Amino acid sequence: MRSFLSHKKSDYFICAAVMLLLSLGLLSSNKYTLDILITTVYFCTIASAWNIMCGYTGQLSLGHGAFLGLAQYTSTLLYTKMDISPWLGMLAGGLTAMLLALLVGVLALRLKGPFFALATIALTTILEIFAVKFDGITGGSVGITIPYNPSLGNMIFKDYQPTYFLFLCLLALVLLTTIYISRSRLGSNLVAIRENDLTAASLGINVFRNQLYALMISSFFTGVVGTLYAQYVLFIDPAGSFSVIVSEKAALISIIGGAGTVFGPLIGGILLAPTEIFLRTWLGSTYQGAYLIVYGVVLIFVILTIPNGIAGTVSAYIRKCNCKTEQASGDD
Amino acid sequence: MLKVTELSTGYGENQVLFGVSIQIGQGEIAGMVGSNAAGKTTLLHTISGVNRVWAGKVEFCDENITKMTPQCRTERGLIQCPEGRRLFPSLNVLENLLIGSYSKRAKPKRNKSLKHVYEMFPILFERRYQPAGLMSGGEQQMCAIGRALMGDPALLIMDEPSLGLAPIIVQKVFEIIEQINREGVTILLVEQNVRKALSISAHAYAMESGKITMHGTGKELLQDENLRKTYLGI
Amino acid sequence: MKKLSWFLILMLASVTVLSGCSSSTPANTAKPAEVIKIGVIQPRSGPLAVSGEDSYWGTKIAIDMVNEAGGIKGKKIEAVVADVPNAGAAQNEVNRLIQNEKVKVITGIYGSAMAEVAAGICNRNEVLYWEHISVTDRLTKQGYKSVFRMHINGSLFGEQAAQIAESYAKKIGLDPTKATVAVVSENGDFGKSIAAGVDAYTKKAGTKIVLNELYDSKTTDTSPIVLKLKASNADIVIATSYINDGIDITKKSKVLDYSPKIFLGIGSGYGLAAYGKSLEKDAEGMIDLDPTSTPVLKNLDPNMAKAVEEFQKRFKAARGYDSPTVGYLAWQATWVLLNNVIATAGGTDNLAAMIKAAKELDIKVGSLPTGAGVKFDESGQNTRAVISAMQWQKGKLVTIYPDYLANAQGIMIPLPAWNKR
Amino acid sequence: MLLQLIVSGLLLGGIYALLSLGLSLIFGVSKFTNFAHGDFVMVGMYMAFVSYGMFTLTPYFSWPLVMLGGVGFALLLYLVARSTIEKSGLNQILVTLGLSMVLQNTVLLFFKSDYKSIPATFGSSIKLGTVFISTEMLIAFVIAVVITGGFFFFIKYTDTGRALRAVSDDRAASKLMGLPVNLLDPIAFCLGIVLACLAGALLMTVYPTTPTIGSGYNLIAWVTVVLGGLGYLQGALFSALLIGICETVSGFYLGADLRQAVYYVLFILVLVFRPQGLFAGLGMKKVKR
Repeated sequence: MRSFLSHKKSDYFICAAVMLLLSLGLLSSNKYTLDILITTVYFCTIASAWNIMCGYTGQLSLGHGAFLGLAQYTSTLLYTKMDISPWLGMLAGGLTAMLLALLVGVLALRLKGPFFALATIALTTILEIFAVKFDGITGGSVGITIPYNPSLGNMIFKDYQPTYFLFLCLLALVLLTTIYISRSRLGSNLVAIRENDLTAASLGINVFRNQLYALMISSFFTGVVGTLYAQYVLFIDPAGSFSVIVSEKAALISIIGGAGTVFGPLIGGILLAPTEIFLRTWLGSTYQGAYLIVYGVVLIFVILTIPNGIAGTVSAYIRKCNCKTEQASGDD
Repeated sequence: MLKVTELSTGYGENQVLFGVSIQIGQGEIAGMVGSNAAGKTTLLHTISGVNRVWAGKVEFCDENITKMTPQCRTERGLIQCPEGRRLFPSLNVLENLLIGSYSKRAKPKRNKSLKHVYEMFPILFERRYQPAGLMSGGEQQMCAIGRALMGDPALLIMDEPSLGLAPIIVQKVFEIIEQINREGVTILLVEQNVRKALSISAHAYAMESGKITMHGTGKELLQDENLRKTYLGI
Repeated sequence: MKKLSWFLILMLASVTVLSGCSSSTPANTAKPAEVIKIGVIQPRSGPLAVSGEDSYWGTKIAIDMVNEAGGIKGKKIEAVVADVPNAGAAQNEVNRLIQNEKVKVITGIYGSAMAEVAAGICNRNEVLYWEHISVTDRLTKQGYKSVFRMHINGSLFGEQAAQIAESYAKKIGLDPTKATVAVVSENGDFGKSIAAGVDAYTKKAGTKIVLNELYDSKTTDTSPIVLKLKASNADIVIATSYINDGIDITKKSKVLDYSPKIFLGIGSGYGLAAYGKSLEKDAEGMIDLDPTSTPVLKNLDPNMAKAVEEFQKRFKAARGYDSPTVGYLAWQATWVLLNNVIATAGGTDNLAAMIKAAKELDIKVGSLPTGAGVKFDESGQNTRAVISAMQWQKGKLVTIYPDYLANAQGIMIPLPAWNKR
Repeated sequence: MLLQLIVSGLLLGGIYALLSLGLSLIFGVSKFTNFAHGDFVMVGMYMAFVSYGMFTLTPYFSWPLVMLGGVGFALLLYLVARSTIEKSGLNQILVTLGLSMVLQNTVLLFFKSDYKSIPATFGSSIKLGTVFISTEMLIAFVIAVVITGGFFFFIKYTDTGRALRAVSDDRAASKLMGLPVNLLDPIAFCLGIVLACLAGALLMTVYPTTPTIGSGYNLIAWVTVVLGGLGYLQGALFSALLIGICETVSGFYLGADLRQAVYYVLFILVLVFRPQGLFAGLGMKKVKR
């Protein structure tokens, strides 16, 4: 546990390699391929943002949909009603998400395990109900269609490459932040809290404040990526924005990839997001729901057999190999 | 009756016991002393089967029980009265006692055992419908001992029975332990109250850092210079 | 560690190859010259799958029938089917159909969120989007050039519903300006847009709305809604519901002994087979406003009548029950799309020709099984879509309004008390 | 009107009690976080539907079949989840989320997505003063009360019931006392899931069902269990009735589209400010941990 959190240079190398590979997608002009890549990077980013809070503190949030939705509504309303550029709206959305995170944190962070998860689910559902109810502001359940006016200022583009590029930049930013945090005092505090919050507290770490910081940073990026996605799909509605399913996916991707590692959510996203799309395309139109059965079975299998996620398991395996070779050389 | 040979165990990657061997004869009181975190409770939990054995052997009545579940061990009369009493707070006193006689071994004798326990601790009869969590420490200890007795023990393991009790009650607890022993139950007693424990023990062990450092009769240990210095402050 | 990075790179490469495969194989095997490809998208998993599936079968049967009759100008229609349970999936699948399958026409979709996303992408990529069910007004108010909706929109739906209510009120001797109306609607886009339409019309007509209540269609117990209706004591109730809540509202009305003079249900909530099946004799006399699902074949053009009969037979064989309204809407929309738009334009290659063909359509009211005609306005909204009043009589739905679609007389108007039914 | 609302709410709450008792039991005994509980209610509804379809048994008579099926599904859950018991709660949540996905979509594959319902046996109501009581709901309520009574009798007076409560109180001590914990886990799972399935069968007499209906019941079950105090069975019973009443009353006075928001807000407030549950300390003992 302790050791797989230590960040070696090779971890950064892996991140850089994956990012480089992903950016090869910029050469494509096929919108379907780009859409798959954008969806993949979108989920990688959400999962990485989720990971900053939940992977490092062990608190399971199933309410990142609330941050995502709030930010999407903030930026979209600013754009459609007051004509404020989504570039600013993106920041505003991130900040509102952060404010919500502050509120959630102050109220709910002392809850543990399933109760934090349940509270965050309830919060998401409440926001969805309000978004439907106060239709004067939000447009109600019909949602909001963002008018298609391609320009850099509007963050709407004719082709998908610029959008994809923005997504990649954001993912890189989130990864860099994760790396920065994991090397900082905050990161080591968070890991200490996850391992044992009582011990951490006795070492003088302010458990609550550290978790709150992590939650706020995490929600900020969730909000920003939400805005980006809204400007890509050009449509938001309460059911899609304040969705528990998005939060569940972020958690699953992160945990299957390896929560608490820098590149775990990246691996999880790259594996799961396209898999889901392909399964839906292949099975979805012939057997209703069959792709979700496959998806569910795979998830159960992965969680039961490799609880540390792919990244955790793979690096544990490699460490074992390294140890052996070191021992062998030591014997000489 | 109980024979533990070269026992090693621990939690996760941390080894706690390093080759512990003890032996308890039929019908005696065996004492075990040692400072905090010496590994006493770990040893008892391993004997009861809650902890997995890494290496070594546990034999009970000439039967190898090293790999048995805790449940099988209670069926053979190996009963533990755990540290901190560990009563079930939302169950009432009677229910707590009945839990003690869940095993096939004890169930047929349930009514007899219950009568016996009530005779030994009249207070439990008075409070039989009271939630166990709402009683005083001494009463809770009585209840815990009663619950253990309900299991028809052949060997009763007692982990710190006097911990946190008022001196008068401590005295009473030790009287009870001797009484139980007189009725034919072998007892393994782990205590921090070293003087009292050693004075009633036929056989005693001292444990430090997961190893047995000393053993002999209770009197021998009580007179040992080192031990007196460490535990009795003399 | 190096091994790990190789592993990752391999993994990524395989994903890339996979996506490459899936995007290239179908394109290679298809022979674009001999078939006309049409994208068919519906939500077939997830919460909207019920009607999404019915809508899919309506479309599929229409395509099969056209193919069996020789296709269009000798070319067979190939349906490229996709499941779009949510807006994100719509984005992805529509892009796949356009980019990789090279379809030039997409039809669907039933769900409004997906419809909005799909319509936007189709318009940007110069692909014809042919919506057959979603009612959200906004779909055709975005200035899209290549987006058409065969079905009625929400506000017109509400308006026509209110008109029907008015005419029934007159029939039982209520003065429209003195009658009171209660509107309860599920709070999704369907209920809300209809409620708005009812509201607008009744304001014009001077009828008083005494209760305008929204509720969540996922609600498990509707007794508070029925009690509110009871407390409002309105003469006419217009209720927009999905099936779950529609059944429950009727059950709770009986349990709480509530019967207004006129109860008009709207949407699938009161018209699906499940409604009749689960309420049995309690469904008797309940009215559902929707395009009719019991067309009078003899009123139709003989060719159309024969086609509709064939459709009814096939739908029943495929799904095990008579087609609900959604099935007819999907079927007739696809039928018109294939026979009147694509056939006229000579294929799907020329978008301008298809748009022109669509705009020039002039099919008079009553020509299609649901009683609709086709005449698109500038925005692409069909102005000749109509709704009718259907009523449960002896366990079957019959059409009682308007007269040119009716195949039975309305009964139990005004509604008698429950113990007298 | 208020009286009518309270009566309707109580009847609804009676059925909610079954599902929350089951959840509370599993959480108490095995410390297992089941996020698929609502899906077992859905499964119960479908079993009742199938029994009606195949043997024309109404849920009042098909309960033995539903119970049998419930045991099967409980063992399935136990099989899948066994290795996560006593381990990280995170994995329990994720495994059950995955299981929920599998259950919903398997049902979808076999039964399609349309609403399934069975015709009402009575469909009438009884009038008491100004209050109307649905015959169906009343019977369901009475059955729920009988089952709940039986459940509490079992839990209170049998050896196994006592053992279950003991494990729920202190799992480690129960092991030390030689209670067969690895046998009691599946028993708790079976009881809990069977209760959920029975709740589903009873709900089937009044509501139609669809594969996705379970997630709503899952949240209701958790809200009830948290309001009642964790692992505290009587609390779950009272709060189920409370939630039932809360639903109908807030639905009437606040608007039917806000009713869920009301108990979710209540839920968060209780979690944050009264994590021991609403009823702890009101003359009822709370399990110490």
